[in-house]
Amino acid sequence: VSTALETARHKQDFAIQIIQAQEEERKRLSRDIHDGPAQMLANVLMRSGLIEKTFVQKGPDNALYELAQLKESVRGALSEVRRIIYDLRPMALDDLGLVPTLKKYLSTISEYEAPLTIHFQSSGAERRFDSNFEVGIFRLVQESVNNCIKHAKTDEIWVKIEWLRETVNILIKDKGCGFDTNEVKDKSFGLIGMQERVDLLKGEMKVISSIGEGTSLLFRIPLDEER
Amino acid sequence: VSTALETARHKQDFAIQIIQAQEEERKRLSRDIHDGPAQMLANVLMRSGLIEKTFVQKGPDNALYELAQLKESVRGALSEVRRIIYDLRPMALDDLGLVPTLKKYLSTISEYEAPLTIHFQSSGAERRFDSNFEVGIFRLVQESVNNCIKHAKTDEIWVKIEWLRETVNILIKDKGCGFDTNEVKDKSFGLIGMQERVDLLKGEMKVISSIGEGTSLLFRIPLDEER
Amino acid sequence: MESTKILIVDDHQLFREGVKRILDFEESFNVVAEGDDGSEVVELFEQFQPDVVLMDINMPRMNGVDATEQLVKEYPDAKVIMLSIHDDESYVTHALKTGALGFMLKEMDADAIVQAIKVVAAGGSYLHPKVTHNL
Ligand SMILES: Nc1ncnc2c1ncn2[C@@H]1O[C@H](COP(=O)(O)OP(=O)(O)OP(=O)(O)O)[C@@H](O)[C@H]1O
Ligand SMILES: Nc1ncnc2c1ncn2[C@@H]1O[C@H](COP(=O)(O)OP(=O)(O)OP(=O)(O)O)[C@@H](O)[C@H]1O
Ligand SMILES: [K+]
Ligand SMILES: [Mg+2]
Ligand SMILES: [Mg+2]
Ligand SMILES: [Mg+2]
Repeated sequence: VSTALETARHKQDFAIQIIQAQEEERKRLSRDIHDGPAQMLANVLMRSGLIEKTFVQKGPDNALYELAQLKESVRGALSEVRRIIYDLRPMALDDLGLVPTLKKYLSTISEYEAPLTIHFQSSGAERRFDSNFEVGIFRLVQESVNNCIKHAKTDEIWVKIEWLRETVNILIKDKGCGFDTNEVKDKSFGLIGMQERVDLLKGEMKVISSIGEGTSLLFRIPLDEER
Repeated sequence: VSTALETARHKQDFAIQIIQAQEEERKRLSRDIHDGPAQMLANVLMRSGLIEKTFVQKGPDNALYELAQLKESVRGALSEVRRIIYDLRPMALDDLGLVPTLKKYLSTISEYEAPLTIHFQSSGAERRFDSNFEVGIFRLVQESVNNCIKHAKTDEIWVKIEWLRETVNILIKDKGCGFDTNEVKDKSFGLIGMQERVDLLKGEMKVISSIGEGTSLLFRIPLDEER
Repeated sequence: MESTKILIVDDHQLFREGVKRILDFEESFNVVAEGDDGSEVVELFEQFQPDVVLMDINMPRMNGVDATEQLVKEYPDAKVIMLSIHDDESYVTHALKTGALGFMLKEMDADAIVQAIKVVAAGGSYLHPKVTHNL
């Protein structure tokens, strides 16, 4: 019972951590939107007032030029907004499904984190599952890949998904610096959060790592019919 | 130990619930931003295109009219963006503090939910506290008021905050339909979430309600000096 | 000159209105009907027999990808141009796989949408310049 209670305490801490993380996320997001798109729009609003003036005082050519400039900044605001939407939760996840979304996500990351290469492979018949399931898997891969990028000191990552009839197996592997899995860090809730998500999906998670030998994360998640 | 374990199990479920709630929120938000600001921005671009075409084919007067329309749509986009920022987390919370933010928040809500009236009163010397504390209190009031609106079937709510030297007392009260506090609902994590936040703030929470008698929520939160 | 009949399906009324205003400038274009969800498209197509369908992707009940799939199954000659906020190429490939002939970002220039409709009505295909770059 004592260990059960201990685990439970740990989970309680975890609940508190998520609440705080959620508030942090909201704060960051509202700042992001405030400093990005909102500022840009305020600026566009001001400039659209100027176009009228320009038209009257400097003629149509100047006004049309101003208008073209204005369009550019609205395009900028739109791509900011798109990025914010994407970071929150790629809509493609719901519209197109897990595999196309992951493919795009990983290729964007490897471009962004050049010279990083991510080898992505999905085998077996992909199907659509319920939205909680798909987002759960997406977050597992996302967090694992983030860990490789943040900690592994390497520029090659392998992501493999194997769709079987009753389970899906997922491997995220790097040949980087590795770490001592016995050493539990108090403030890092990434691995704990993954375990929590895996429990939620009634699956299993294995972390294989040792110093100098790289890291592999293995997930084995059952595919229920109800999904 | 058995009750401790039970509570702990409850909290474990709670962690899973928050993860799901967080994903729900992200999904809702990304859809909101997509359907609101992103569409409005696309619309602004289209309006700019329309100005150019109108100018070329129908002359300056028509173009100036279109320009006015453009400004309207920029204004629309901006207020959409502001609404999303505000819902995420009133920035005034960090900039101005809890009391002015709550005041504004409650008056906006009562306008929005007319004929609802919310009587807000804060007494004692208000001070500034750390951001986790302020946002915690804000969410407690927000969730309590939401519950009154959603469930109490009444259009009057009282919110009272009393700042003492070592504690702050908060009361949210309605004279609506009330509910049976012994009847625990499985899927409603509002009250449980509030309890969690209150624990986080090391305070106490009391729910007083009975059918036909209205509902009062009382919070008593210690004010540490470190805050 | 024969007129080109156009059907616009998008859940945002402002967007439909804006597109219509732009298409109004083309004498040969005729917007024959509007819908606000993918689930209506087969019925509207049946009734109005448009030459080109402008189809939004994200709509509340049935999204544009599924709606196009359904439409093309029943009317293999239907000419669909998808419209979206998303510039992610997985949407583009997906749209083309379902049988759409065009893909336009909603941030398009007024002339680009006119051009796209002309090309697609004539049996060609048209992708927004920004997404061909991504492919
Ligand atoms: N792929 C990896 N390569 C090397 N070390 C790793 C790898 N993944 C995890 N680790 C080690 O395990 C620790 C715990 O990881 P975890 O994801 O829980 O926390 P974090 O990444 O440090 O913080 P957070 O995820 O909360 O931002 C890391 O700090 C790191 O030392
Ligand atoms: N002010 C109130 N007046 C009447 N009934 C209330 C009030 N507050 C709460 N309740 C009752 O208590 C239940 C639990 O509230 P709780 O906030 O936990 O869940 P919820 O509001 O139903 O859902 P959620 O908060 O998760 O959206 C409600 O469903 C409602 O029946
Ligand atoms: K769209
Ligand atoms: Mg991590
Ligand atoms: Mg509630
Ligand atoms: Mg739409």
